[in-house]
Amino acid sequence: MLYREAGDFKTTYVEDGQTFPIKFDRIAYYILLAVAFGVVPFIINDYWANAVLVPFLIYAVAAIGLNILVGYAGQVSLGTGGFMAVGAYACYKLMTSFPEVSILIHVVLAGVITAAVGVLFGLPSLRIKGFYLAVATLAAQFFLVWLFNKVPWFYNYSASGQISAPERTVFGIEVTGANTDAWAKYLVCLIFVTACAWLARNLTRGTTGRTWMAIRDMDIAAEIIGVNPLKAKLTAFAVSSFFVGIAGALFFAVYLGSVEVGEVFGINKSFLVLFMIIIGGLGSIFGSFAGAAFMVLMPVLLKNILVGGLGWPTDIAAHFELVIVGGLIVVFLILEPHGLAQLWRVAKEKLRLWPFPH
Amino acid sequence: MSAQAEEYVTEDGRKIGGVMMEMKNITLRFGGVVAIKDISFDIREGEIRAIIGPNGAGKSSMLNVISGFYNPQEGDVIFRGKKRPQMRPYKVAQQGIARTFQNIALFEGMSVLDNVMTGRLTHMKTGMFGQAMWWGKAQDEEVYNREKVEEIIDFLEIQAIRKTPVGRLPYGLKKRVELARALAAEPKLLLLDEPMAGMNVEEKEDMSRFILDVNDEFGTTIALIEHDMGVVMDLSDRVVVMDYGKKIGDGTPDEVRSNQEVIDAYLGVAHD
Amino acid sequence: DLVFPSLSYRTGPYAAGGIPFADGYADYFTLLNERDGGIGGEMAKVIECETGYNTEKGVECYESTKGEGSLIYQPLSTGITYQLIPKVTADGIALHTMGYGRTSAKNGKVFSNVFNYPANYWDGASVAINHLLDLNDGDINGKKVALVYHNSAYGKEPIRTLEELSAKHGFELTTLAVDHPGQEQKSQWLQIRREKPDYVLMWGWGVMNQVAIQEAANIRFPMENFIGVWWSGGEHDVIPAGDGANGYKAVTFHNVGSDFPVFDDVQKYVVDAGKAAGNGDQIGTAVYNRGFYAAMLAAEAARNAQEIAGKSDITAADMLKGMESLEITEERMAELGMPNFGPSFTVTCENHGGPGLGAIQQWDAAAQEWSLISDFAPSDTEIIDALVMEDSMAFAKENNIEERCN
Amino acid sequence: MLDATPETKGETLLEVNNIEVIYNHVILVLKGVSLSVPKGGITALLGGNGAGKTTTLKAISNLLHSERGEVTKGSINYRGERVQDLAPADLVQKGVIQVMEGRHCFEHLTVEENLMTGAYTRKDGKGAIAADLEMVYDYFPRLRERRKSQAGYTSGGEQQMCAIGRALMSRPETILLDEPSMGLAPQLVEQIFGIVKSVNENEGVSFLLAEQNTNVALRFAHYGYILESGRVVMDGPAAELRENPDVKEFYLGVSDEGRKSFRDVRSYRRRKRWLS
Amino acid sequence: MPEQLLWAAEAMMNGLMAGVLYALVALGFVLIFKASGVFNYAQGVMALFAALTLVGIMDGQVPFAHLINAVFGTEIHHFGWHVPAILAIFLTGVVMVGLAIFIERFVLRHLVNQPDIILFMATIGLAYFMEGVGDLMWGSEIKTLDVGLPQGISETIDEATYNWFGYGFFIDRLDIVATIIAALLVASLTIFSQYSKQGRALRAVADDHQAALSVGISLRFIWVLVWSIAGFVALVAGMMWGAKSGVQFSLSLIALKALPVLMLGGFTSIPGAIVGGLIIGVGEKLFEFSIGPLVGGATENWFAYVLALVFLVFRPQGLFGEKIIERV
Ligand SMILES: Nc1ncnc2c1ncn2[C@@H]1O[C@H](COP(=O)(O)OP(=O)(O)OP(=O)(O)O)[C@@H](O)[C@H]1O
Ligand SMILES: Nc1ncnc2c1ncn2[C@@H]1O[C@H](COP(=O)(O)OP(=O)(O)OP(=O)(O)O)[C@@H](O)[C@H]1O
Ligand SMILES: [Mg+2]
Ligand SMILES: [Mg+2]
Repeated sequence: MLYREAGDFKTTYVEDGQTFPIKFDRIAYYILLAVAFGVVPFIINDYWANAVLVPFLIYAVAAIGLNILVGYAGQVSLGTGGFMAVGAYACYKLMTSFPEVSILIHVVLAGVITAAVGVLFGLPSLRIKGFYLAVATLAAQFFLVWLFNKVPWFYNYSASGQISAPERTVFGIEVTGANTDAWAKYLVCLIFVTACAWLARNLTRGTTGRTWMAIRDMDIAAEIIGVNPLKAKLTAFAVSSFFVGIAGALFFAVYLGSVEVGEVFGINKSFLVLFMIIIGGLGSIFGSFAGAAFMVLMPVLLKNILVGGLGWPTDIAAHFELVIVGGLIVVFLILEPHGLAQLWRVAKEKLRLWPFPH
Repeated sequence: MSAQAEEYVTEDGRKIGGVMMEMKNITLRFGGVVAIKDISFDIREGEIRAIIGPNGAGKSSMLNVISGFYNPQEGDVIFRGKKRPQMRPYKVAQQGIARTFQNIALFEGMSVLDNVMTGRLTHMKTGMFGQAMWWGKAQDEEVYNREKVEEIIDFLEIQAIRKTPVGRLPYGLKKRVELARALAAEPKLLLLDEPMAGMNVEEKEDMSRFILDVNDEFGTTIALIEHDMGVVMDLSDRVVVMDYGKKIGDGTPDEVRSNQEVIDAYLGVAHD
Repeated sequence: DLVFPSLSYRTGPYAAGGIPFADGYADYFTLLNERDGGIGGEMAKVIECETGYNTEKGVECYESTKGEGSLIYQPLSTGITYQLIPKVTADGIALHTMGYGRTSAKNGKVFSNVFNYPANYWDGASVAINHLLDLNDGDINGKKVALVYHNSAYGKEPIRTLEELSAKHGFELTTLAVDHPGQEQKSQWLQIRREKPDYVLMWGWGVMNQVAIQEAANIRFPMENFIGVWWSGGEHDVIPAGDGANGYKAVTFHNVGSDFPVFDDVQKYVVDAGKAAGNGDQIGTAVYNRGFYAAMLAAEAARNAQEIAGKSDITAADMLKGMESLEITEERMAELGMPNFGPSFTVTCENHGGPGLGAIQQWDAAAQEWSLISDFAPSDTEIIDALVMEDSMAFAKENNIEERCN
Repeated sequence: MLDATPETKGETLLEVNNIEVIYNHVILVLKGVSLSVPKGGITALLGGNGAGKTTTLKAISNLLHSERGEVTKGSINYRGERVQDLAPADLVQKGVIQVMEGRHCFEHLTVEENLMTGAYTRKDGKGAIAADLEMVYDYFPRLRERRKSQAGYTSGGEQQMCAIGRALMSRPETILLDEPSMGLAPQLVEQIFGIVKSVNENEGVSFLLAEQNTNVALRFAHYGYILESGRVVMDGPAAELRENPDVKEFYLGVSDEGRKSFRDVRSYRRRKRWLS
Repeated sequence: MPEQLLWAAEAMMNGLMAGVLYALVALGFVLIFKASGVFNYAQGVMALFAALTLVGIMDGQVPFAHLINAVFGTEIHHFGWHVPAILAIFLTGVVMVGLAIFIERFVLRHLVNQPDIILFMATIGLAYFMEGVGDLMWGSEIKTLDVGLPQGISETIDEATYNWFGYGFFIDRLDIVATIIAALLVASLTIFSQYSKQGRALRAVADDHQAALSVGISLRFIWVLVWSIAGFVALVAGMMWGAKSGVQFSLSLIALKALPVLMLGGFTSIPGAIVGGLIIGVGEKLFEFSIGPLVGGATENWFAYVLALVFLVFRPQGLFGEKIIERV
C-alpha cells in the first residue's frame, strides 16, 4: 500500500476538520510550500516567471474566485473577464492617484472595489438561474469592457486608452514596472495566492461554504431549512469578485504591466477561467490550482513539443494545439466529470486499495 | 373543540401542551387546481400529529404552507398565538420549524456530515470575516456545532456514512440523513413528509423509534405525513384526514379509524 | 547566426492579415540565405512563434526567444508592443513596430529601443487628410469627414491627430466606433448614409474591414472617397466585396504589386526551391509586401550594424546602433531589386520614426490589384511632432526616463 | 391468489448470473448476484436499504452506465441471449422496461405526454395506443383529472402513478418495478399489485419487482430473493419465505405474538444479519 | 422632426432584419438545448465549420492540404474542379450529419446523465477541437463565399419608400433572403417539435436522460438527429454570415450575438428565437441610433445583453421558455 491513511486516527474534531487530514498529504503540502517559498525564487528565470509561473499563480487566484461562485455557490458566471478588468482599472487608478500608498494595499483595495461591483451584478441572480444567469453575466462582461474603453477617466486620458503600471516597490524591491526581477514578481504573486487560498479554504470549510453549497445543490430546500438566499448569493458574488479583482490587479500590475481592456479582459478570459475550474474540479480549491496549471501549461508544453521538439510549422502546431486541448477537455470530462481534483481523489482511493483491487 | 385548549397527559405519560400552531381556514389554489379548500386544524405543543389522505389530497401542500414555501390565498397561520405574516421560508425556519421532504431534498454534492451541519445554520453566529480568519471564534463554533451534530449522528446510527457523499446513498438512508438534518436544527416543530416511504418493516421500526425518542427526549412537536397506517395509528396522538383538499376527519387514531367517510375515501378497509 | 524572431499569428480572428505578413517576413530572409549566403556571411535565422494576436502568448514568445540571441522584434500587434516596450528596454533588444504600435516611440530621446520608421498612425492620418487636400485643391473647409474605427487602442490612435487637423483645416470630424470583431456594422453605415459625409476614413482590422467595405458598397458610398489605413488595405479586405470595392483607397508606406526584380529572385530561390513559408501565391499582395519590406529593413539595419561593429556576428546592442543610423536611399533600394519599394529615409538617435512618408493606393476590382496613385509624400510634421513630443514626455515623466541623444 | 409457483413453468426469461457491479471504478456494490425470472412469473427482490436492489435492476436494464457504474463480472441473459452490451433502448425494443425508483417523470411534459412517451417504441398504431391510454386512466382515475398538468407540479403519488402508467403504455413483456408502492396511499398499493397480478395473469407479462413492502410483495409474488449487502442470502417460493421466522420478524414485522406496535420498538434492538 | 422619425424607422427595419440573422444562429442553440438540455457552445464554430466546408467543396480544395504538404513535402492545393453551389450545399449537409454522428459517438454517448455544466463544458472542448480541425482542413486564410445570394441595397424598397416618404429606406437584399429562409426554418422546426412523436421524445430527453432511456428512447438516435438538424441550421447561418463578411475565424463569434437572443426568447422555444431576435435587433439598433452618439457608440455588444437581462428579471425563463419548475 503506497498510500495509507490507516493508523491515522483523529481524536478531536479540530483535527478531523483540518485541511489535510491525512498525514502523508500534510507533509507533502508543507514540502511544497517550502519549495515554493524557499527554493523556487532562487532558481527562477524570466522565462519561467513570465511565461509560466506568474500567469499560473494569478490564474489560480482568479480560478479560486470563480470556483467559489460557480463551484461552491452554483451561480454560473461568464463575467470573470469584466471583473478582472475592474480589479485592474481600480488598481491603476489607485496606483496613479495615491502613489505613496503601498501597492499591496492597492491590490487588496482593488479586490474590495471589485467585490462591490460584483454584488451589483449579482443582484439579478436572485431571479435568474442556471444558464440564463450565465448569459446574463455576459452583460457585465461586455458593459464593463465597453465602459473602461469609452470613459477616458479610467485610463487617465492616455492617447491610446492603454493603461501602464508605473514602477512601485515593496520594501525597496521593485514589484511592478520594467525592471522588476523575475523572483520578485513570482514572490508577490505567490504571497497573494497563498493568502487567497487560505482565506478561500476557511470560508468554504465552515458555515459560509455550507450555505453556498446548499444554495448550489438545491436552492429551494436550502431556503426552507433556513438559508437566506439573498445573503448567500450576494456574499458568494462578493467574495468571488474580491478574488477575481485581486487577480485582475495582479494581472495588470505585476504580470503584464500594461493592458488594453478589450484584448486582455475580453470574453475569452471569462471562458478561460471557467474552463480552468471545470477541468480542475468544481467546488475544490485544489481543483482551481490544477485547472489553472492545466490551461496555462498545456499550450506552452504542446508548443514546445510540436514546434520546438518536432519542428512543425507554427500554424500547423497552433491548429493541432486547439485540437489537442479540445480533445483533452472532452477526454477528461468523460474520464471524470468532476475534474482533475476528483481524478486525483479516485487515484488516491485506488492507491489505498493497491495492490488489492477492492 | 375548545376543550382541547388545556394541557393533558397521554396514556404513556407524555405531556401535551396548548396549541402551538393553528391553521385557520386555509385555501390554496394553483391556477385552476384547488389543492387545499378551507381547512382548519391545530397542532399542540409536544404532540405527534399525523396528516393522512389519498394521493394528491394536499398534504404536502399543507406542509409547504406551514413552512412558508406556499402562501395560501386565504386563511391564517397562527403560530404561538400570533398571526404569522407572510414571510420567506428561511424566516420560518429561524422560528424553529424544520422539515423533511417527500422527494428527498438533500444537498447531493455534500457529505452526510456537511448536510447535517447545514441543519445547524440557524444556530451559527460568526460573521464572514471571522470565518475567513478561522482560528478562534469560528473554529470554536464549528467544533461546538460539530459536537451537537455528532450526537444526532450517533442517535440516528449513521456514524459509518458520515463522510460519504449523499448522492451515493441508497434511498432509505437518505431519508434518515434528512431526518438528521432536520433534527440538527433543534426545532420546536418538526414536519415530516413521508419519512418512511421506501423502507421495510425493520427500518420503519427504527424510524419510529427515532421519532418517538425525539418527541420524548426533546419535547419536539411533530407533524407527520405517512401512508403506512400501522405507523400512523401507532405513533400519532391525533390525526387529520384530507381528501381532495378538504378535511374529512380529525381526531385520535381510534376516532379516525372508525370514521366512515375516512374509510371510504382512504383506508378502503378498516385497519386494525 | 543572426536571429530574427517573428511573432506571427496564423490563427485566430486576425489570421487573414497575419499569414501574408509572416510569409513575407520569412521569405526575405530565406532569399538572403539562399541567394547571398546570409547577411555579411552570417546566415539569418527566423524563429517563428505563434501569438494568435494574444498579449499573453506574445509575452511567452518573447521570453522563450529572447535568449536565442534575438536581434530585433517585430510583434505585429499593438497590445504586444506595449507589453514589450519596457521589456526590450530592460533587455537591450530592439523593437521595430512598423506602421503600428506606440506612435510616440518616434521620439528616440525617450524610447531608446523602439523604432517605428518609416511611418506611424499619425502620419497615416495626416497623409490621408493631405490626400483630401490634394483632391480639393487645398481646401477642405466645411467638408464632413467620418472616421470608422476599431474600438481598441489601435483604432483610437488617429483620433487626436484628426482632431488637431480638423481644427487646422476646418473640416468636420465624426467618429464611429465598431466593436471587435465587427461583423455587424449596419448602425454605423446607416448613420453614414444619413449624414452623408464627404469622406470616410477607416482604422479597421480583421473581419471589420471586409464588412465595412461591403457595407459601404451596399449603401453606394462612393469608394474613391473611402480611405483606409494600411491595415485596412489588403487584398482580402476588398475582394469579398467584389466590384463594389472598385476605387477604394488606402494609405500605405511601401509599394504594392509584384513588379520588382527582387520577386523574380524570390520565385527562383525560394518558391521554386520549395522553401516558401506559405503557398507562394501571396507575393505582391499588400500585406505580404509589408512583411517583406519589414524584413528588408531589418536586414539592412543588421548590415549597417555589421559595418559599424566591424564584425559579422553582431549582438543585440550592435543591432540597436545599426538601426539608429540606418539610411535607406533610392540607390540602395534599386540595388536590392526593389526600386521605389518604399521611401528613402534616415534614422537618427532623436528620430526613430523616419520622415513619416506615405502614399495612397487604390483598388482596381477588374484587374484585382492595387496601384499607387501618389508619390510618397510627407505628413504634417508640424502637428505630429508636437503630439509626439507631448505624449513621449508624459511617458518619460511617468517612468522617470532621462532624455538621451544630448 | 397465493400460488407458490408461476403458472407457466419452465422457460426462464431473464437470467442473471453471478454479477458484480462497481460504481466509479472503486465502490463494489453487488458481489455476485444470481437470479432468474421465469416467463409469466412475478419475482420479488427484497432487502433492506442499500442492499443493492436498485443496482440489480439497473444492471439488468443497462442504466448503470449513466451512473458511472459497470458490471464487471457475470452475465445477464434475456431469452438466452446476452444483453449486457445492448443500449437501454434496444432492451426496451426487446420488451424489457423499467420503472425507476424515485419516479423520474418528465417534469416539463404534461401527464398525458408522459404517458405517451411510454408508447415511443410501439408500432401498432394510434388506435391501440389510445386504447391503452384509456386503460391507464381507468387504472388511475386521478391521472385523468390531472392529464393536462405538467408532471413536475403533481403530487408525489400522482407522479408514481404516472411512472407506472408510462411503463404499462409500452406493452412490455417484462417489467422491472422498483419500489412501486413507495409514496402511494394504502388502497392504491393494493390496487397496484392488483394491476400487476391481472396484467401478469391476463397478458402473461413477467415482473421483477424490488419492494420494501415485503408484506404485500410476498403476497403477490411467486418467488422471492432476499438481498443483503450485495449478495443473495435467501431465496425460495414466496409462500415459503413468508413462513420463514427470520423473514417474518425482520421483513414482515410479525413475531409469534402477532403484529407488534411501532410504539413497542423503542428498546434498543440489534438487527440480526445473515452475514456479518 | 419627420426626418428623424424616418431615420428611426429605417434603423428599426434594419434592426428587424439583423434580428433575423441573429435568430438564425440562435435557432441552432435552441434546437440542441430543447432536445437534450445541452447548451451548445460550439454552435458558432459549427457555423464556421459548415461555411468553411462549403467553400472548400465549392472550390475543390484538398482537405488538410497544408498538413499533407508539410508532412510529405508535396504541393497539392486544389483538385481543380468547381462544384456547383447546390451540390456543394448538399455535400456539406452530408458532412454535417457525419459530424453529428461523430459527436454522438465520441462525446455525448459518454456523458449521459451528467450535470448540465459538464455537457456545456464538453461542447467547449468540442468547439476548440472543431476550430482546430476546421483550420487544419481548410486553412485559416479568409475565403469568399459566393453561392449566389443577392447583396446590396434593394432598389425596389429604396424607390418605393422614396416615392412615399421622400426618403429611400436602405434594406439589404441579403437580409430579405435571410428573413424568408428563417421563416421557413422556424415554421418547419416548430411543426416538427410540437406535433411529432420525435418532438415529444426530444423534450423528454431534455428533462431526464435516464428516464428517457428507461422508456426506450434511443438517446443516440435523438442526438444524431438533433445535432444533424442543428448542423444544417449552422450551415444556413454560416452561409448568410459568410456571404456578409467572408469565411474566417470571426464567423464563430456570431454565437455571441445569438446568446442574448436566446436568453430573451427562452432557451427552449423555437418561435422564441425569432421573436427574441427581432426584439434584440430592433432594440440595439434603436439604442445605438438614439443614445449611441451621446455615449460614444459601439453600444450594441452590451446593450443586447442588458436588454435581455431586464426582460429576464421579469420572466426568468425568457419570453417563451418553458417555465422553470420549482418545487419541493
Ligand atoms: N406548485 C403546484 N402547482 C400546481 N399544482 C400543484 C402544485 N403543488 C401541488 N399541486 C397539486 O395540488 C394537489 C395536492 O398536491 P400535494 O403534493 O399536496 O398532494 P399530497 O397530498 O402530498 O399527495 P401525495 O400523497 O401523493 O404526496 C395535487 O393534485 C398537485 O398536483
Ligand atoms: N451512483 C452511485 N455511486 C456510488 N455508490 C452507489 C451509487 N448508487 C448506489 N450506490 C451504493 O450501492 C449500494 C446499493 O444501493 P441501491 O440503491 O442498489 O440499494 P437499494 O437496495 O435499492 O436500497 P433502497 O431500498 O434504499 O433503495 C448502496 O450502498 C449505495 O451506497
Ligand atoms: Mg405529498
Ligand atoms: Mg433502491
